[in-house]
Amino acid sequence: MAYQVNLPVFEGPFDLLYHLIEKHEVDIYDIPIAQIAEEYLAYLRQMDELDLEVASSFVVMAAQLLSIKARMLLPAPTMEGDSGGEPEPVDPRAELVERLLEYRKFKAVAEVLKAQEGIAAQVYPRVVDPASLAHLFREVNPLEGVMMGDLLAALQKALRRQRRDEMVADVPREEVSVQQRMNEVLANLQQTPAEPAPLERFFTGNHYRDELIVTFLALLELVRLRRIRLLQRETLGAIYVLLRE
Amino acid sequence: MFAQEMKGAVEALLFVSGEPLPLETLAKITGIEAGELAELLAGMAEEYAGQKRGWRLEEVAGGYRLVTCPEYAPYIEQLLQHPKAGLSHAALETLAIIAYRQPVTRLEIEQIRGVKADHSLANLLGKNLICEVGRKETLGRPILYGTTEEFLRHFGLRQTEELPKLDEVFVQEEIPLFAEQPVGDEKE
Amino acid sequence: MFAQEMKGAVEALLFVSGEPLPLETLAKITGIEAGELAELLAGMAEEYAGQKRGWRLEEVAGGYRLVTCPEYAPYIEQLLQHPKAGLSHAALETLAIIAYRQPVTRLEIEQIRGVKADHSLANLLGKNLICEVGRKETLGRPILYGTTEEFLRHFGLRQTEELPKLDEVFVQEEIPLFAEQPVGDEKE
Repeated sequence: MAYQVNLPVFEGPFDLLYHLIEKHEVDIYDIPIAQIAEEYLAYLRQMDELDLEVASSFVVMAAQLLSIKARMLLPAPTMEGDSGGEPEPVDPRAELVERLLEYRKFKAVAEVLKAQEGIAAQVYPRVVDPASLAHLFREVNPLEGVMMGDLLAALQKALRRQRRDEMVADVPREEVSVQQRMNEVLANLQQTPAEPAPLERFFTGNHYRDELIVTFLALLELVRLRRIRLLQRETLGAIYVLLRE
Repeated sequence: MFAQEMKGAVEALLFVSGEPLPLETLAKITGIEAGELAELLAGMAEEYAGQKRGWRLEEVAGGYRLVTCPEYAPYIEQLLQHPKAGLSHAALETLAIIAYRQPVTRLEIEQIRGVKADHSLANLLGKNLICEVGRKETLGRPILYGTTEEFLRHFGLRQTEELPKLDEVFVQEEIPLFAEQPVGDEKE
Repeated sequence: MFAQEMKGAVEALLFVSGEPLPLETLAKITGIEAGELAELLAGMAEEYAGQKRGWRLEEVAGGYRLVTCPEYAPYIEQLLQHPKAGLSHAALETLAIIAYRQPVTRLEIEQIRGVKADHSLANLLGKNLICEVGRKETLGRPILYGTTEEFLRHFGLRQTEELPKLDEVFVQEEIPLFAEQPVGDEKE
């Protein structure tokens, strides 16, 4: 086999089939299967450098083409038509054609997207670092609005909770699933969608280690699913949770 | 309300936000009624265009944002020195299927494209152009994918509905895939 | 060179750049001679001011940059949701425990609160409401925390001893969370 350079790259078997159909300007509804299958196989033999995953899909299509070719050599089976109706012969190529047409739509849309991408790439938004705007803001007092009573109430609550945890020995823990917790976090964030919520908000009220773990896992999962974002403006600064759109 | 000051405030808000700002957000912060605000924004867009400013106001992905005018892209590329990379053809095909068929599973994408889509999907997820939108309630509960706001931004679209209808693409775009055939084959 | 186009290019460059742009950089990219460019920039600065735009052009160390006008800071603050002044409930609890039990270690705080306190501590340290006051001479020599001057100042106290006594407070407060329990449980 001759070493061939500049072998066109095809995105998949449909892409290659199209190329062949286009090249020979044949009617998609009347594909000369024998000819196209042969060319398809010829191409396949040249592409021994492809990675296995992509190559295998090409091979599957080759088998399909050969199968269609074989069926076309046989007398056409007929579909059971309505009583009295003319039975219609089933074209072995029908399913392939349908899939090719379907694929062609998306191939065309991909071209539209590509053009659109080119246009959109010509405009640049500003890349804004929120930290660079910090100087605009008022100096904040972290204790603003906090009265001595609030401080004491907080302490009282913590002490009482400690007391309660010690006293009550056998309360069955509420089992919260990660999914459930994810929903709670999202619901909480959706109340004020544009507002970053302090991370600790989601951990308050988590008295048990496994509850904390579930919350943490839920947050990680939401980050992975790109539903939320975590922000930290400075080292050791507060971490905020923000809903992604 | 002083029109000039309000315009300044809206401009300042658009200026500091890299992301498109929804009308509601702008309305909430400035206290301007949404209809009036939309008019103000339309006026601003016209003003920028008329004054041939370096930026323009565009409506994209459900919001408004300021972006540089396309004619200055060559200058900006020199400054930023990393021209935006386009998506691969495989990624574009996968994205096209997701955009039109969302929510859609990997298997459904692969059936249309005829090849594995793992790589494209990972690529698109990494670029935040698609996201997991749920699970299909069938065997194996496969992940369902959909497009993101970033997808809209990447392609400069206001909403996915702005994309041409699937069956209209050939007619509108004149992509000569089957130039020898009459247009009629799209009727099916 | 067409003045209007060049102004647009300069505007676009200033718009996308997060950092001040040196005159030389702008000159190099646009091909405008430095003296001419400086004039153009001065003209632009005046124009923005005259039109009461949302931003202004300023010359800072290292070059030119566009920044929002200070009068719009309150709007921007709302947009970017500057972290609210208030502490989270967890942080407040931690602060309260430190105030009354100082010097106290992280472990001791966690034993009272029943949950990890790392985050609250980092938060409070960052806000300068608590500080490290030493090490406890036990295994691992854990850090001891105490409240800062800033904490005292906020509550108008001269020293931590001026904090109201715990027992007095609970009588006053009458928050009947666990009314069946004797108040005595706070004495520990």
